[in-house]
Amino acid sequence: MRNKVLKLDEAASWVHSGASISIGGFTSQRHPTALLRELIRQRVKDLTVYYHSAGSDLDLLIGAGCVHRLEGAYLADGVFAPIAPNFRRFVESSRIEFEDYTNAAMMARFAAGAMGLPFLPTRSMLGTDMMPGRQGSSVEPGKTAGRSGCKALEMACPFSGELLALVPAVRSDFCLLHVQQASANGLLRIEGQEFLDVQQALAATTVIATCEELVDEEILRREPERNRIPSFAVHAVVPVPFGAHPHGVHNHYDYDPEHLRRYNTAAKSDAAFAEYLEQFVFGAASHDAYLQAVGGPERLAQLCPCQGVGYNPLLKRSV
Amino acid sequence: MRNKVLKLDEAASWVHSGASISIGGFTSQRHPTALLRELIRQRVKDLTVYYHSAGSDLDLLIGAGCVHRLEGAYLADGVFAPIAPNFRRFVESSRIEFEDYTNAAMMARFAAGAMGLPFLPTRSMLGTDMMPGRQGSSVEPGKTAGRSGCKALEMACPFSGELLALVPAVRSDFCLLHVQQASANGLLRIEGQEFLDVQQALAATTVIATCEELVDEEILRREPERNRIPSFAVHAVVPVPFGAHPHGVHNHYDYDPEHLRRYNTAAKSDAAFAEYLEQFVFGAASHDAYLQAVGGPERLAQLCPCQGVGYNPLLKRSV
Amino acid sequence: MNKRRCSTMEIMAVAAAREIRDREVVFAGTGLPMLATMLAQQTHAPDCVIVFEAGAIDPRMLHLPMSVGDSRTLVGAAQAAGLFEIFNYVLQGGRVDVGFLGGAQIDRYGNINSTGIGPDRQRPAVRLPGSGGSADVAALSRRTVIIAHHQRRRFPLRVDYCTSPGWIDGGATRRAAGIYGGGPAAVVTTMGVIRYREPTKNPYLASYHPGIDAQQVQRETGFELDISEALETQPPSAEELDILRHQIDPERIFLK
Amino acid sequence: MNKRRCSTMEIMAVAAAREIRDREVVFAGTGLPMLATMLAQQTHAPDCVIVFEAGAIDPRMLHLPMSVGDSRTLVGAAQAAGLFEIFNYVLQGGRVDVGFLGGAQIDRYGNINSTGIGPDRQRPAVRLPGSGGSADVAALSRRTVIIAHHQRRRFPLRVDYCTSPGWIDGGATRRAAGIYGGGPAAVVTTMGVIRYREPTKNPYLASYHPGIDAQQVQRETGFELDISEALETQPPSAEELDILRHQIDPERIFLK
Repeated sequence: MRNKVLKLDEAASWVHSGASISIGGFTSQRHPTALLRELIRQRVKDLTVYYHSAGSDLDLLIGAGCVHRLEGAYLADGVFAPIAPNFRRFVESSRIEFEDYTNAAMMARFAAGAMGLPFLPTRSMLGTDMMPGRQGSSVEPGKTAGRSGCKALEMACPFSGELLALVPAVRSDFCLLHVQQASANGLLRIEGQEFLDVQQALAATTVIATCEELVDEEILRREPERNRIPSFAVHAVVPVPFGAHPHGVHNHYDYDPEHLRRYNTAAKSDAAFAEYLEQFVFGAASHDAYLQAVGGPERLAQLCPCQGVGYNPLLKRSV
Repeated sequence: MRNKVLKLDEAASWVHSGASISIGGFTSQRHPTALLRELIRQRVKDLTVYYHSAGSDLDLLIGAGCVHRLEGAYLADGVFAPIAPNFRRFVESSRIEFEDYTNAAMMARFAAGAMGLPFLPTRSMLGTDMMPGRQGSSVEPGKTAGRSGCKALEMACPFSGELLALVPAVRSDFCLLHVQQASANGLLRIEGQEFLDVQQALAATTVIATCEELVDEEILRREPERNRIPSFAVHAVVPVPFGAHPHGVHNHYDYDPEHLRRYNTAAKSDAAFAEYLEQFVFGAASHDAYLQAVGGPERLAQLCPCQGVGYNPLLKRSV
Repeated sequence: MNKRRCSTMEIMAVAAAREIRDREVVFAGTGLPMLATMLAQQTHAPDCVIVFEAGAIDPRMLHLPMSVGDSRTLVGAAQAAGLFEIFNYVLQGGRVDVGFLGGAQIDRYGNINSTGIGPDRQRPAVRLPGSGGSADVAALSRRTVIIAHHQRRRFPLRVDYCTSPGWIDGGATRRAAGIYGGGPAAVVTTMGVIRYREPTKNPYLASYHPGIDAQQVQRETGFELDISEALETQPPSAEELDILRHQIDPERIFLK
Repeated sequence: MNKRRCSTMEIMAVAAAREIRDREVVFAGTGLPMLATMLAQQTHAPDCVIVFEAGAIDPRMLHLPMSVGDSRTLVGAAQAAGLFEIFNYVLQGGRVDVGFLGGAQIDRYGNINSTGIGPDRQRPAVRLPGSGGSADVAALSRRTVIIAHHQRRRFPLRVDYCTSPGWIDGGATRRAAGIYGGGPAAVVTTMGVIRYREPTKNPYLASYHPGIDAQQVQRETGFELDISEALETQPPSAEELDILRHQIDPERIFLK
């Protein structure tokens, strides 16, 4: 078996400016946030990001000026931010390209990429202003997303005659994931919801997985039903405890409501966000320094779950 | 929660003559064979069967005269039968309709049905004589499989220009499965390979699951990552220990090489197979009687696995 | 029950819960739909099943999730799957009976905008979060229930951007767009409950909440609403309020 | 090594094993391909990964499976998945380096028939099992290795039914049929090893097994085979035979 373990800065250095990426996780859960902060420190620019339901993971990259183009479905952070603040500001001031799909359409696009198909059909998208050529569409057919330059197409099913939307596959240069456990050889174990991590990983040329724990592969092989991403599809493994903070990791730690509120407040203006970046990304030049900056072991202990429920039932969440 | 537990004969009586079905499992593993024997006892006829890689489960139904039409990819039983004998005889004597696909194409057809789509594209099938209109095809477009009457179509991808085959969804009236564990409410747990059971179940209007063990649903809910078929898609649960014999069930019992050899020898002629049916299906009028007929507790004990490997390493398999 | 003792959010949660029938499969998003579904499970619909797009199926939640990806959606769950399974096998597979939706704008035919406000699609006056699963739920559930803050600017004649199709332009236009199932059954707002007539799909006010009258609802609505048959919304029972306040949202995460 | 001490099956298993390189992903079916892959893992390709279409990925098998669905494919496996994952994510996703194939007829361009013998497709003289995953592996692996019993009737100029596409009609016809990857790299038979020339894809005899000569191979082949450069197949080493006989198939399930 191969040893694919890298340090955080080494793994981040693989991601070049201009690359296309997708990021694992969902809204406030299981994002590879430590890796994203390292991308920002390394001044990666001009990323194209494919996403479904992103949160302050992607919003952080946007606010740090790393992103040139977005194709996805949802950017918000639940109760903490009904609209992701940097996303909103960058769109409203025309500082970023974007193309809107639905979650099911992005799921189909990633799944098509994972399945080696150039497109998948979906019953969604029809009748919405996301379809090209619609009165409300931001783009015309042949002008945008997909390798072919086409966002989506309508087709009558040749078998049934029913209308369907076809959406083009996503193939990204990188997929950045955070999982609970990984072996040095790249076998990954996700606990709780998978979100779309399996399909996102398999739709990428290169997969970088950060993990809470590096474990002996023999342990993961005892329950082969629970491993969903083949190790031959994973290229780098980076052990980063608390690597998703301020987002939660099922069975490891809860999201951090205090920090998410702080983030979403700061992200409402360029000036405040520059201060946030200075304090938590550039000023905290390593993951350890970041963890200190957000409250250190004392705060992290408050996020730790009760055995049996995967989160901390006593966590103070309301203001 | 609802109680969906039925007796074997009650569940079998749901399957009417003329129905379309699919059968869970793969070659010599995890077929609902006890349920199939009960269908034969109840004289179900004219079934259309959708399958991928079937073994002596489907061959048994064919030999018993239950099947009118087949659409699938492979009918054999590994080392025990390089060609399923009843299938071979029935086809060679024109006693059954059939249409050939590949495993990937049948997978795509079941997946399309499960996903609520009328078709899926595949990169397989192209260049083979399974494509309608090919020199070697048994059928012309517009003459056969699928609700639309079309077996498969070639299409140039509207995004990439690449050629693809489109295959129509399978929606079967019934899916008959055998799993390791089920709750009364219809939550199923498969151990080991899933084969295509999840997609076959979700592509059916009615799902009947036989199981080795009926367990408290709370036990299954402790590992929600390992449950792949929602209980709302499952309609009947039938506890049938050794319900897959002579096929194997991972972690429960091995396939029975002696009986599989006996089966495949008998299935080579109508006369011998009639005797087989008399002895093991009609003459053994219940599952308990069948288990006695194949050797009773003494033989079954020889099939039981070693903890840790899921099969019996000491089983005598070669002749 | 003294009407003044319950909040608008509580009235809405109860009204939304009543849209759910027992044994139904419910696709619930963050916030009020979660409250409503959990309330339905603890009252008249004990065997309704919740699914969350992030992957949880049929949980028995002990604490209110702050988003659909929250670990709290997994307690006692029958399945922990992912978006692939939920969108393909559950939603597009036709298993969802009722889907909950929200949005910044809801128009005359129940079309929803959660993408952007203003005429310029590439430079909206307000950029909203985007569809997420909303357009998918709108197209693929057997029926939908929309939750909305009732203000005239949020109820325009026509949405600026159709994120999630409702009855499109009324009549058979939804079907003509290629959408086979569903459509909005009710819009539960801060002021009342709107439903749609057959076969025109024209909206009517089915009920107004206690303390509000039908004319007030019309004034806060940017399109014509038939108010001729509107009745007062049946107020929450003491039991419903007790469950909402003390069992479902004691942290006051969504209930204000 | 005394050549007479090893069987044809053993020579074939060793020749097939040598087609696998280290770290490759191998799609293996029942029988000789399993022996070959397990042998490769225990000799020159310790990090090659086996996948089985029924769902097992990267096992460390202790006992030889009798079919690809066998529980024995799961010992020490990295994943227990299913056909959906294997065919979509692994095979069609382009992850398979080498796929093994067999069949009743192999023609000049490595097209395989495992469906039916005879001119009448609806009433074949011999009905075979069908494609299974064979056509899929033939189309979607980076390259394939075909295992075959070398008899003239099994090596016709043209297969009666093209189940699994090889080089179709030679030249660029495979690509023209819409098949982007792969194609047969070798046919390991009971008599020798056939390969294909670029760019015509015409077959040539690369080697004949010990005890057989090139003319014999041509006589048992129903199409013209360039035998001008054929050498003797390198015989199994003592170590290879020992591993095959004592570790991989001590039950003599496939080795005859």
